[in-house]
Amino acid sequence: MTHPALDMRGITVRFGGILALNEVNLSLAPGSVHALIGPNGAGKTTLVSVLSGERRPNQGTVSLNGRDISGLSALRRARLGLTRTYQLTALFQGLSLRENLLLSLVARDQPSLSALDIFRRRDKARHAAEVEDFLNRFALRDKAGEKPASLSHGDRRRLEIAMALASGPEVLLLDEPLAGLSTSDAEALVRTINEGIRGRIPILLIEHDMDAVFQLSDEITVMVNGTVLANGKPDEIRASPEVQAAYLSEEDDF
Amino acid sequence: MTALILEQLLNGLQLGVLLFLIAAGLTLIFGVMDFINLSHGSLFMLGAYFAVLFQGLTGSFLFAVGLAGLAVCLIGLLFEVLLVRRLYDRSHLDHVLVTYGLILVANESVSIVWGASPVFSGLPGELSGLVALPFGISYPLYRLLVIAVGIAVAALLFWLVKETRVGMRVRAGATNRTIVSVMGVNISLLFTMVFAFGAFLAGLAGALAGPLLSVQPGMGETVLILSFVVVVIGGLGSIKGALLAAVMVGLIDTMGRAFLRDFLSAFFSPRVASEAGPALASMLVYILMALILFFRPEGLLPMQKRS
Amino acid sequence: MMTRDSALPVLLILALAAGLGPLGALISDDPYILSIFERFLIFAVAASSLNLILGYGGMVSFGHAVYLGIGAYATGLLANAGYPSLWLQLPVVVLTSGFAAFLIGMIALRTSGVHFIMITLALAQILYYLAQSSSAFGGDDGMVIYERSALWPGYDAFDPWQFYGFIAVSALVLIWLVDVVVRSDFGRRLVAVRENGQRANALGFDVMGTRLTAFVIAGAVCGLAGLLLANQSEFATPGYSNWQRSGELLAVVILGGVGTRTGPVWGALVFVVVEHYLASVTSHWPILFGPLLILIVLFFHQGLAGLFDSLGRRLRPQTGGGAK
Amino acid sequence: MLIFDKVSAGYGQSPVLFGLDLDLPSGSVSTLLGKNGMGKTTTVRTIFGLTSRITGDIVLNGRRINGLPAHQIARMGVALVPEGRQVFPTLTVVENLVATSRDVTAKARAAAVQQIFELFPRLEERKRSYANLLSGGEQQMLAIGRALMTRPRFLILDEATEGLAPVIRREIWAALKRLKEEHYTILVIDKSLKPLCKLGDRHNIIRKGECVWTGDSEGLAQPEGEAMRLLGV
Amino acid sequence: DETVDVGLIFSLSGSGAVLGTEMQKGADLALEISGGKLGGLDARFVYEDDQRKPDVGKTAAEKLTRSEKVDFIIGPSYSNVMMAVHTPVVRSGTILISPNPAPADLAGKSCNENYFAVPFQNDQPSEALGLYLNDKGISKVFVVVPNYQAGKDVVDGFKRTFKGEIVSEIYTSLEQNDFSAEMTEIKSRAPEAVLAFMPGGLGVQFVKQYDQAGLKSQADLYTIFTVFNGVSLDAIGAAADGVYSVDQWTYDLDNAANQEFVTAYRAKYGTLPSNFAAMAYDAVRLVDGAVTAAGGIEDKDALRKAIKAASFQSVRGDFAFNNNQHPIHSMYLAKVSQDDEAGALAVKREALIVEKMVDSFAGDCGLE
Ligand SMILES: Nc1ncnc2c1ncn2[C@@H]1O[C@H](COP(=O)(O)OP(=O)(O)OP(=O)(O)O)[C@@H](O)[C@H]1O
Ligand SMILES: Nc1ncnc2c1ncn2[C@@H]1O[C@H](COP(=O)(O)OP(=O)(O)OP(=O)(O)O)[C@@H](O)[C@H]1O
Ligand SMILES: [Mg+2]
Ligand SMILES: [Mg+2]
Repeated sequence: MTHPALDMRGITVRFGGILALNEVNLSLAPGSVHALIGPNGAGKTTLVSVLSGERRPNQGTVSLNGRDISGLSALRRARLGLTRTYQLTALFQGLSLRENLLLSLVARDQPSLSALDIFRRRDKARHAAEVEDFLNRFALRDKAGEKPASLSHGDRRRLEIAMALASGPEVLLLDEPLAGLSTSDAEALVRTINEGIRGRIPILLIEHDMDAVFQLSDEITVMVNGTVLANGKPDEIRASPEVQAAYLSEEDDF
Repeated sequence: MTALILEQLLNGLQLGVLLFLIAAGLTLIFGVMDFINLSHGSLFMLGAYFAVLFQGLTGSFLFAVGLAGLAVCLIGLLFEVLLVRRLYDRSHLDHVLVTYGLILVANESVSIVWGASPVFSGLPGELSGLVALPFGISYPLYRLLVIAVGIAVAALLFWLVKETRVGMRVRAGATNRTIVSVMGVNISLLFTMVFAFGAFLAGLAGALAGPLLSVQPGMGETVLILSFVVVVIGGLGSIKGALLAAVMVGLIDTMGRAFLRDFLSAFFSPRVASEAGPALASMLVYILMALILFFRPEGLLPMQKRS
Repeated sequence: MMTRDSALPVLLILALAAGLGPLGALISDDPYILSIFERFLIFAVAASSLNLILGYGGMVSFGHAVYLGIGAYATGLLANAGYPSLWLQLPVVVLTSGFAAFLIGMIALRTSGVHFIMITLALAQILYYLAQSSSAFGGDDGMVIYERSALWPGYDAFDPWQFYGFIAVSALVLIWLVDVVVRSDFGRRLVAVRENGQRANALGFDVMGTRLTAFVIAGAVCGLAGLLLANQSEFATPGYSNWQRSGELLAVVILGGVGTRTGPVWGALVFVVVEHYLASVTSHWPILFGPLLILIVLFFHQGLAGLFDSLGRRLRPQTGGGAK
Repeated sequence: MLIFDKVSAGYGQSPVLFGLDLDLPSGSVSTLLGKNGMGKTTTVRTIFGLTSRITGDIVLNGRRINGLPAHQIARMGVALVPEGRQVFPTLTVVENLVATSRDVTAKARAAAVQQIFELFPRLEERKRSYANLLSGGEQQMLAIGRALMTRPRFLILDEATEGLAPVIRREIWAALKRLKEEHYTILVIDKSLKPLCKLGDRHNIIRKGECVWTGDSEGLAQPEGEAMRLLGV
Repeated sequence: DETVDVGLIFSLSGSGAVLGTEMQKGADLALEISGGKLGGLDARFVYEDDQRKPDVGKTAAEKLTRSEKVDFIIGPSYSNVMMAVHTPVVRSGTILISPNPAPADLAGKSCNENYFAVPFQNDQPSEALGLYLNDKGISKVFVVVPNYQAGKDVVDGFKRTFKGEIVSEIYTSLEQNDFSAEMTEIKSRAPEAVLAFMPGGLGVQFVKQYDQAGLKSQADLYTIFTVFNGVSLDAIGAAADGVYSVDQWTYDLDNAANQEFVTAYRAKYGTLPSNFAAMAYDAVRLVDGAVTAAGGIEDKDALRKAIKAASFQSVRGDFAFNNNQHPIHSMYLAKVSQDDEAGALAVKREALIVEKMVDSFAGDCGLE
């Protein structure tokens, strides 16, 4: 029997009086793209933080490929290949793009600190070609020597995703990866996911861009106010009147 | 015995409020505006010296205190316009080095003008008496006055920072100056004014503390560290926190000095107690800070995490 | 990655600076110049160790001088107890100051930003008061150290030239060591952690472990600076550990250029030499020194290292400038 | 309302805008389109004088505003919803709104805050919450509300719908439509072309710091048209 | 060559400058009075600032011995710097003369033929005070000192001689400037007398607050190194009136050398001289006398002998060196009161406590 890539049971998170997540169950099938949508403040990002281990839930368990990881720290989970992106980009501000990507590769190949690292300088050339490859794929080549602060918003968002991919994820948690990307760049990313990642790495995708969601996902979960409202195939979700009312809407219908 | 404890509690409170008064300007400049101003102590020192100077010139203590506050306010203004405003966008470390440089300048200037030794800073007769309080305590009138001023300043600041639009704008500007100015606020003027006001508070504190502390070059540095302690363990930018922290520090320090040795000698030999007691008493404030930051890394009543 | 890769610049500058002392001493026939340069070199070691955590690790320790004190007292106690051998003192100092750094780090690294500044200050002050009031170690009067470290038979620690050689070589080795760490894989992680702890953690870098390791290395190296200082001044005093001294170390690093590889050396050189010569001009020397610091911060973002870089670039005709 | 005449600007030494010409007529909705990194945000920053080496003329309501400090330009009725939200993290929702308000009396301010809450009920539920604890979309709502608090005549939205749920996005477009009907001048930067076509009067596409195409919604929407090609769709 | 080179290491900047500048005044005056010559030879003063930091003092000492190659070093101002400076200076063969600090160790087993202490041994004043209070029959004393080495020395000295009861001994922090808790404590213990050692700027505050707390009428305040003429008393003001101090010298001592000193000092600086200035003055006069007696500076042994013979007129009147090269002299009880002529408060001689007092460590010193 194959285990779900990620399985969460009864996740509950409270912020003071606010019940941000209420007994959420969700499971991510191996190799699938699973979209998580819902109104602002529904608890999507909070759920990602719970999965990545950055936030302890008040209740609930998480397992990765059948292994219970509820007790593991964010660090441990990251080393198991559970990789997330941030809705507000989190980059190494003082370092060049190239170095940002390089660090992701370092993290992939030698995540843990060894005593030798203190004196050793490993061959960077080994990673150089790969870095260039990522720079090209994400159209960041021209800016490779610059620091994130002097990038445009969209460029920064692309770097955010490139770094996540470069770190060799086993499971990807993408928090609004398309936000801020221009139409053509968004399309390019959708292509990258469809052609390069789908089927290999399971993805939990949070996104408000419905075109992309319906293009990409194998399954969709809709959350409202911290609870799961609906779960199903894209077509079922699109047809659900409840979801229509709570979340979906034709944007140019005003 | 109760009278003794009560009087020591009062001493602790008084020291705490004095500390708050000294730290008040710093809660604005450092806590709210996020500028590390090591020369806060120097402004404090200048306040004390100016008060001495003006008291000599005008003959009135209260008048001199006010004038000293204003004079330091002017210096703060100048200092903001010439130096500090270039540094808001720089790292904290740059603040540290520039204001460290200013400390050197301030201390030496003072010792060139007034000499290296303490100068006389006295109270007028009408403020120097003792007041009889319940439980047979008699307490210096002036110290009671300092408590009153400290509490008034705390209330004023709390209102200013927390309730007024100016306060909100300054807090906003501390994290994002550009956006505040894009929203139509003249943030550089606002910061200048707040800085000058912070300097005024430092000067006022110096003038008021003069008769209680020794007016001498370098007098700012010891209070500087304590002020930072107070601001940080109170929680950055929190006036309530700073007041609470100041009073805690004042009480701990005073009670430690007053009772720690006796307390220790109940458990240890007198030799050990008299060796360890005073050492522990000097450390108490720092132990308190380490403990508070260990268990509440953001301080007692933090405003909100930065960044 | 963060910096160019060879150790050459650091060593070159150091060799220059360390050579300047003897040269000056020879030319003016004045062995005292050696003393100033000894102080400079010791400061440079302490500042380099601080720069490791401050410049590369982003940890602003306001209590770094505490390791100077620990190193100096450990050395002094051993020497006065009849163990002057460097080969015994060295591991003891590394262990004690490293262990102290470990404990302080365990507590302080829970916090960040200004809270970190204050908690390192607090912990250092606690140790300072301990030393000040412990009459067993001479209290505030400090402790005279009657013997300098013994290296090998035939080495005369009280011969100015031999002693200077000891200090200079030790300083070179220690600064080089810090530089190796900075340029290592570990150094790269340290910078990553400084730049964004959240992201570093999400990538699987052990944030706490990395910081703590750097903190301990810096503490141990600074402890060794304390060993040198104890030898140089033949004295250990609580004053080595007070907050003013920690502040001075910070000032040296910032003055030189935070997170630059040569900064601490420049900073220490200027601090010690300028302080010394200004002080011989007027006893009010701080009034000249203060503005000097301010000007350097205002006009050179990267401290002295930045200043020399831009001078160098201007002097060097077009080659290498800009294009990588 | 606002005219860019051969405006060049950049960051530090590196130029980003190269002789940009723009005309944003009063009372209309204009858009600024282009791929990532083409200079849209830089244009907006240049309006407020937040870039360096600005040359050419920027004219607002007939007055040349080059060199004026940002707050004065804002006081001429320009409000910005900045890219990336940039709410004030250490202030609560209400404080974020009040801080930028230009109403003098507390009562007027409270009423204005209430209006914002009507537009975004979600914010009212979170009104005592510190802004950095809000969800991404909530922060975006706050950024829009904050700009409206300054009672602008000219509203600039730089990717203001990023991260908002479709229902909310629709609300925003509807609100902009109302503002347009009230003769506000509006400049929108956004990536969803459909609503922009419906709302916008005049579209400008910039590429590498130059305006390479200007036209109306019909021209923009043309399948296989020049505009679509420039946008890479 | 035939100039007398004297290096002077004082704390001239920072918090220690209170004492350092006083000493500088006294030393300058002494040189001026002898017309810029010492023992008839041209003299040169080289000042160094130790910032009250031991390692800085040590570097200064090295500069003076190695680079300036001075014949004598006078200084430093504080014990902690003395401990660091002592070894390198005496090792270099240069003669070190302390104008103020004289820690016990250096008077006892670590005494050295090249080291001379002019003013006293650190413990002496409090030892003398103990004797005095015994005589007066005072039996309950409250002791307040800062928690550092000199403070402990004072307490040790006091305990060595005082026979009554110490009702409480409080050690305050050196950085402390507000003594309200201590005042309350004193009040509650109701001692007959209080012994306070509050050097530098601390004394100003302590004495003022003692007065403010209304304690002056309850217990006599006996001080050591806490009040001194000029700046300190000016800063304290009327609160100092009636406070006692134990000193080996007061400005009103009746001897010719002292009168010459006080007159010259007042003429030059406009205030009465402090104890610190007087001792630095004495130190320079000591050098002057010794160079004369030794007939130059070439013969170090002769110089040391001449110094030990103390062939000069001390402002203290009676003065001689003990075997450990620390003074044998009288200790006085002094009291702060108005000096009509100067129109200022001054530390005035009140009573002679002991004559020809020797310190308690001379026995441990191996010197003859
Ligand atoms: N640290 C916190 N403290 C208090 N409340 C919080 C905190 N973090 C999030 N919240 C609240 O919890 C709710 C869920 O937030 P979350 O960020 O998970 O929403 P989201 O579904 O990602 O929304 P969006 O689509 O707008 O990004 C929000 O209402 C938010 O205000
Ligand atoms: N602070 C800065 N320093 C230096 N260069 C910058 C800075 N900000 C932006 N740039 C550069 O200016 C160019 C234009 O950036 P801008 O932010 O205006 O693009 P944009 O059109 O708004 O893109 P996006 O759609 O990604 O937001 C980009 O090439 C970017 O790298
Ligand atoms: Mg979210
Ligand atoms: Mg943009």
